[in-house]
Amino acid sequence: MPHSEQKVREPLFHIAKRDSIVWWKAWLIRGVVLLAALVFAGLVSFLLTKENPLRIYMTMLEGAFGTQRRIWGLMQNLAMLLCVSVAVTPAFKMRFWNIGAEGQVLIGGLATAACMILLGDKLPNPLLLLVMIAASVAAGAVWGVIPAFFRANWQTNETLFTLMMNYIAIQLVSFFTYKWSVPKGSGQVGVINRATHAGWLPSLGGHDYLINIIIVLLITFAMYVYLKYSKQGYEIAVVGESENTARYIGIPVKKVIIRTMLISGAICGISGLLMVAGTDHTISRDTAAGRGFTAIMVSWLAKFNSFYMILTSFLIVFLQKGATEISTAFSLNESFSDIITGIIIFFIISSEFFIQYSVRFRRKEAAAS
Amino acid sequence: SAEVGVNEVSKETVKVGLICLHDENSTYDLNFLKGLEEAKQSLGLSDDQIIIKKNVPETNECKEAAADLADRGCDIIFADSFGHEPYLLEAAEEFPGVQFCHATGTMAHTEKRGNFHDAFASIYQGRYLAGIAAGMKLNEMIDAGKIKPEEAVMGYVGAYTYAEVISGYTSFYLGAKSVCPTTTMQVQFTGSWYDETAEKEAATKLISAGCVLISQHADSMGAPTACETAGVPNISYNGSTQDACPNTFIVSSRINWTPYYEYAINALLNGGEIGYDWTGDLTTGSVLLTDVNEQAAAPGTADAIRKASEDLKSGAIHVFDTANFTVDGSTLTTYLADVDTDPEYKPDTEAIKDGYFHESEFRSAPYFDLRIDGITTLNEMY
Amino acid sequence: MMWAGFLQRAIMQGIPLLYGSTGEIITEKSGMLNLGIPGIMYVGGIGGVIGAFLYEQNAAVLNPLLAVLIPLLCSMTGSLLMGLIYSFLTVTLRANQNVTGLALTTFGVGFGNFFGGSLAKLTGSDVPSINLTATSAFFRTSLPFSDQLGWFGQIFLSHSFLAYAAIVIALLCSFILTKTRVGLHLRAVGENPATADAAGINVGKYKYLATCIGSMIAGLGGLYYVMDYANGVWSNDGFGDRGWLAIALVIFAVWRPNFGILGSILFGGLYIVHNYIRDLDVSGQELFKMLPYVVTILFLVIISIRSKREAQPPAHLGLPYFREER
Amino acid sequence: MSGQEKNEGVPAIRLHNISKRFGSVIANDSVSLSVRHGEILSVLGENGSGKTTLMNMIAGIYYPDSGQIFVDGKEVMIRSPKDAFRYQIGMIHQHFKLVDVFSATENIVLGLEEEGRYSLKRSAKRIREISEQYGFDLDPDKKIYEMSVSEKQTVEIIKVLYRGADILILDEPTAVLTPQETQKLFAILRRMRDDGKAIIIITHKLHEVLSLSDEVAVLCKGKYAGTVKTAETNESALTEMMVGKKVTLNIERSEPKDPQDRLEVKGITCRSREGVELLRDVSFVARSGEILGIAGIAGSGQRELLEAIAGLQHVDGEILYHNPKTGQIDNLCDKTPLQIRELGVRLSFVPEDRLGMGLVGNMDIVDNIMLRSYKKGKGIFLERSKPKNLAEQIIRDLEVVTPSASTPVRRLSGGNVQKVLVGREIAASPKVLMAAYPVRGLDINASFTIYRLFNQQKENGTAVIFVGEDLDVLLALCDRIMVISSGRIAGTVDARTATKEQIGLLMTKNTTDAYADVSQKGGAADAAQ
Ligand SMILES: Nc1ncnc2c1ncn2[C@@H]1O[C@H](COP(=O)(O)OP(=O)(O)OP(=O)(O)O)[C@@H](O)[C@H]1O
Ligand SMILES: Nc1ncnc2c1ncn2[C@@H]1O[C@H](COP(=O)(O)OP(=O)(O)OP(=O)(O)O)[C@@H](O)[C@H]1O
Ligand SMILES: [Mg+2]
Ligand SMILES: [Mg+2]
Repeated sequence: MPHSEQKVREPLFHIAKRDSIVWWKAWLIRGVVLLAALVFAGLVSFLLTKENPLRIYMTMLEGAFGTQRRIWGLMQNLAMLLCVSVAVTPAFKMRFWNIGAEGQVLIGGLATAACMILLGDKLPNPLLLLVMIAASVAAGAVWGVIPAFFRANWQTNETLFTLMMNYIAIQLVSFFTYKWSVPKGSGQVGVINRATHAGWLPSLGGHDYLINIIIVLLITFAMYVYLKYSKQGYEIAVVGESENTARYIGIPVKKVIIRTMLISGAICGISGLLMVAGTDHTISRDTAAGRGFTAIMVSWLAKFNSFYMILTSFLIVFLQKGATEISTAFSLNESFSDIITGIIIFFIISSEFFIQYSVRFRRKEAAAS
Repeated sequence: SAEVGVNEVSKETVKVGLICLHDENSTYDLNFLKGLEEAKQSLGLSDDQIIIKKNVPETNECKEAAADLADRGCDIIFADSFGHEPYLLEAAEEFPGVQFCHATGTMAHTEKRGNFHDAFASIYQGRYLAGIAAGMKLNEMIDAGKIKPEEAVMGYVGAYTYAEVISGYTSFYLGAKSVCPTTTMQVQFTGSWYDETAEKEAATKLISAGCVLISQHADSMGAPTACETAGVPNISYNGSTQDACPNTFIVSSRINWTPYYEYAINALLNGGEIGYDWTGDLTTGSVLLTDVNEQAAAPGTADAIRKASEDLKSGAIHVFDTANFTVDGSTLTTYLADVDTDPEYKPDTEAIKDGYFHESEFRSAPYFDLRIDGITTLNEMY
Repeated sequence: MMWAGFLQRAIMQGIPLLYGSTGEIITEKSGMLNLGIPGIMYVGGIGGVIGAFLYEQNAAVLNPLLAVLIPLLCSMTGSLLMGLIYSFLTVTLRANQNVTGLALTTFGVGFGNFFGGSLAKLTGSDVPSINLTATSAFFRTSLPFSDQLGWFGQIFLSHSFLAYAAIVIALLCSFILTKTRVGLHLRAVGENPATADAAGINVGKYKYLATCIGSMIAGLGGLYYVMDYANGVWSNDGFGDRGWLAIALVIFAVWRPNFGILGSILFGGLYIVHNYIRDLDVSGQELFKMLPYVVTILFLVIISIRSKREAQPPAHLGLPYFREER
Repeated sequence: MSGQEKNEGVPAIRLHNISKRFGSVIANDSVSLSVRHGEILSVLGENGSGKTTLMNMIAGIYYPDSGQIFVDGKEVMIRSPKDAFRYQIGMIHQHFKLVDVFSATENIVLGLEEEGRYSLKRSAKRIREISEQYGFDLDPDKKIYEMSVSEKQTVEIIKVLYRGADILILDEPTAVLTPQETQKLFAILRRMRDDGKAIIIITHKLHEVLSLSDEVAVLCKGKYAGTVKTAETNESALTEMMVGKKVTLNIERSEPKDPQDRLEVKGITCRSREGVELLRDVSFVARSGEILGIAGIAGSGQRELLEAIAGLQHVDGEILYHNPKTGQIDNLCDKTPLQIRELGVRLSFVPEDRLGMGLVGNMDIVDNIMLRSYKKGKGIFLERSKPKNLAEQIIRDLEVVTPSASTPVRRLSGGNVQKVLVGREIAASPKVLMAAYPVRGLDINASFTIYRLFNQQKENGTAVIFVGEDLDVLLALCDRIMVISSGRIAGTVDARTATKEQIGLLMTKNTTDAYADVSQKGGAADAAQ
């Protein structure tokens, strides 16, 4: 064959989709990537702090597990993040990109706080608790249903709608924290019903957070079953995959969208309840603490599987707790933890690529001519 | 309210904890961090005797942080934010053997818990002195014919509408008025201790509404930089902003927390009691003014401040002298202030005696919340 | 002249939003929903700060050209790197765009605050901020006569070159999108990448370029904020939530950078209007701060109900593309 | 390359031992074939035999795992469509590759890097010239979403011509065209061949293969089965090559047994959102034990009609279902699919759009089978064992080619996808079975499987409504044929006596005024999906 003046080279590598991969290989890949992430994050930490990376990781472990109290604290934080993550999951499964969990949680918390403040001395405690639950569920649900309603009827882009709803919730909470502030004008609500504990979730067996943790575990389990084994869960999957097919088969699409966001929002509302009545006993615009956004990553990283979410939210909470400890121990700027969290998430996100695709490198020069 | 195990702590073993709302990037918290660093050096403590938790929000996290510090063996724990108080109280209940010292709070003198203490400084004195610098600047402008006497309007950017801020801007105004009698003031609240945009926009708006000098009680650089842009003199807070605002910065007041750290830690080490409520002032060195920026200030400002400062210390003058202000046109002879915190804000203590309002005497945190004549608040309706 | 002052402030508030939204529009036109914009704008800001800081520290006398160029280049490099991270993850590794964007925002805001805090520590100043007043002065040079022409000068001439650049860039982007071959290809990639691919357009390249250029434009918003709006004073978290507002503005501008110009002024105005309302108490102020978001939602609802094709998001927005997927 | 001298002996394109796998599926296994300038090559093969994959590798969409491609005798490396354009290869894909919100011109110049300033006006002018030269009728400024299917295809063809492609590949271009449109297309293709272009066309319609091409290459289960000269072959020989065994290709039609009125449509009218009439006063009866064919130009209202019956379209009028069990008559008009099912109406529907409507591409076969029946059973939980058995039964009975029952349907080839869909719809033992273009894109073997299934249903007493495009098939399979034109019934004929010409005449009966309008709106609805 004559030499062509400009020989076209075969590309260096070529990407192809994998058929499927055995589960242990997938986890092996994830493990390796996570390890790489830790090494890389350690390297970055070293460059920025000149501390021994191993010491940094030891400090993180210490910060997360050092004492029984810290373990409880970790579990509490994990439970809260998990709760929000589970809450956003049915919507995601339906391909409804609800990034408004932050607002739904806040508004649930606001409703809870409102009950505690306004009814704290008017209702007996059990009744008050019931009213609080109803109010937080309703508030979260309403916040979820509004964008769902428009999406169901007019295909209004829900990503942007729910994002905006967050800020509306934040400003509403701000508004009410001024109205209720103690002392007046301070913009802070302070501890609600500090003397009477009216509306506080009870502590079980002397552990303040146990009840939160139990409730969240129940919700997680229920969500797993709901999505995997219930008819409604199946409907959610069908609507998520193809609204046309759903309509064709007789699934009331609008109803499913609205119902699912109602559930999603309601659980977010419950998260708000747990944060306000079970943990903080106050409300502020920071009550949700960014969990609404973090939960999206948690849920997605877990591939919308509620049980995997325990793992992924653990990872995130561990990173946050650990990084806080680093900044205390090495007197570092706290934002450092965001950098590390970001880096590790980047790595984990990319691990999915290696699970779903295989990269083939250029074959040896074929025995062409 | 168990007894404190005072005897076990010694200078070598004492452990000090500090809980900060933010970190060194907030002026407010930086003040506490710097104060503790100085106290550490003056007391001769080592680094590992101090544990600092930063970015602790005013939620249950605060109690967790306090408990974690106690777990780690802290004997005395400071917290720097008003909203930390209820959570710190809970921690005090759980750890009777640990001393909890809370800055800016109001509950210690009514809770009367042996290991829970409040502290504040009479920063209103500092603001009064800064106000004198402002008044002199106004006089300079009037004399130079830049403004008419009745145009000596000052603007003030306040964070919140409660006593700490009201006390602060009123004393600032009174300081200015003591040298420039025609001055008036407009106050715009932002609703946040730290919101650069809100503070900047508030200051800019005040300037465009005719204010010729600006001061602020909020923590960001929003107001000072707005002044620098517009070329309007600024009285700052928390520290010198001369670097960023060389042409407009005049002077700044701030609280120095070192004396309180020293007082409380020494009391613990020497087996003494820590008072429920401690108020620092000019004499304890808790209220400071930065150097005057001669480039922007009126001539003689530093001297005038020094003189007034001596008078305040000696009691020759009082900031809230009822002779110097009126409320709704009349001079006050009596005022019941809300000193003991209660949900209804019931006034409970007569604050006017001997012809002046006794600020920060019945408790450390300010309780002067009178709206005096000459000051207009723009975004608060009564 | 209160209203002239208000308008001038509205424009100043609007410029960072305009940069952010122009950058995001370019990005979204290629089908990439980059929710990392808020983080990128932080990095753009801190990049400029780092550049200016190093230059101010090391130069005896500031050369006006360098004092502007160095921060500008550093800012653009920073946001370019952020754009590269995002496009590498989403285009090359086909990661979910929403998740990547959110993580990028976490990372970027953390990065900005971390370096902001560290530099502030280095300066050892009384208040924790980095003062680049000298550099800022070069950035803020406004047009001649702006202070002699009354309200006209105040509203239209009192701005700095970065403000006018924002408008020029927005107009240029509009032109490119609608009137050039590159724009046609870019829009095709966002509407239907498989089609674009089959037509011989390098989809990956366009996505990379759009994301990276978009990021650099958005990053300039951060730079404008520190150097112009904040007088060269970096304070942590000072930029606030403007990044999200910029994303909202994209919708409001129905994916047209030239509409974004007026939209940004409107949003800028809504952002600060509560200051200018008489007798508003502090809590009412909080309700007013909702306005930009409420307006965006209303607008979103209106365009979706009218369902005009030209006002819809790019059809393939937020979806991954893999040629061999079917 | 037009300036370059063409070497007569050297094929325009030659594939040598091309292989391509997708995961565990071997789509192409050492395929070699070639086509010369001035020649039309048909590529024939069963569904899933790898035709599209092979062509996609020439067009740069896929990249081969191994093998070589030669253009004009030189080995080339086609890594992307761009490379393909460089070698003047143009492909018209099975699924149109057009940007909906762009105009025809914008779509046509997309990806081109022409000399000089970017000017849509100038390009539109050239498009008009090309249209004139080949006899197309196209408004360059029209948006794709406003176009009918054939208009879209015209855009695709002009796109290739505009680029001056020398080698043209068409993947099932006639699947969505009317016979008239097909004839027009073929005329154009012949003209292009005479211009010296090399053309490869994929089609499942053997008569088209025979009438158009010079040579036929056959793929069988991913392997190359050989090339024959068209002049030297016939339908049954080709089928045998393709399937690998002898198959009988005639449809047995039985007499309807005891036909009873099952579905009675009375005067239904349907309007689009813009208010255009898509169906006007349509009335007919479908009887049990009978296949009612519906013929008509694509977009004449067939889809709306079936969807109205299935409860997916709002219409005015009456749709009466005669329930054989209860003897009751229910009006289905404006009921949702769910309400229809709750009335006890056993209605099955094979929609035109398989993966977009009938099935969920990302779900596996079992979950897709479950779509019809997931509501069955008490309680809130799903019952998965029955659908699983059913899925396995369908795979077995209909010879669905799939790795397993848990393979996502999206991975199956078009024919196999259709088998899953039809299998599911029939498994519901319907009283009324409606099917829109059920064999579109299916190979001949699979098509006959489907016909046989419909005949079985008919014999079981089901009322079958069959919307088809191939008049020969309609005439052979149906009992009666109703012709729809511009949303109106143009007439109903007895399939045993009617002729193609008769039906063809009816099909264009009302087109003078309303046709353009209807097809346009139908196109718009398509695009909106
Ligand atoms: N993405 C994919 N993953 C796995 N297998 C695939 C994929 N796409 C196609 N196949 C398999 O390749 C074979 C051919 O599929 P393809 O759709 O190309 O066939 P086709 O000849 O175009 O058939 P049809 O005429 O039905 O469209 C099928 O068996 C199908 O299952
Ligand atoms: N993108 C893809 N990913 C995975 N598998 C694929 C892909 N494309 C095709 N296949 C598989 O490759 C095989 C060949 O598919 P191809 O589409 O080439 O068939 P075909 O001959 O065109 O069929 P049809 O007549 O149905 O169009 C099928 O098994 C198909 O499922
Ligand atoms: Mg095919
Ligand atoms: Mg096919």
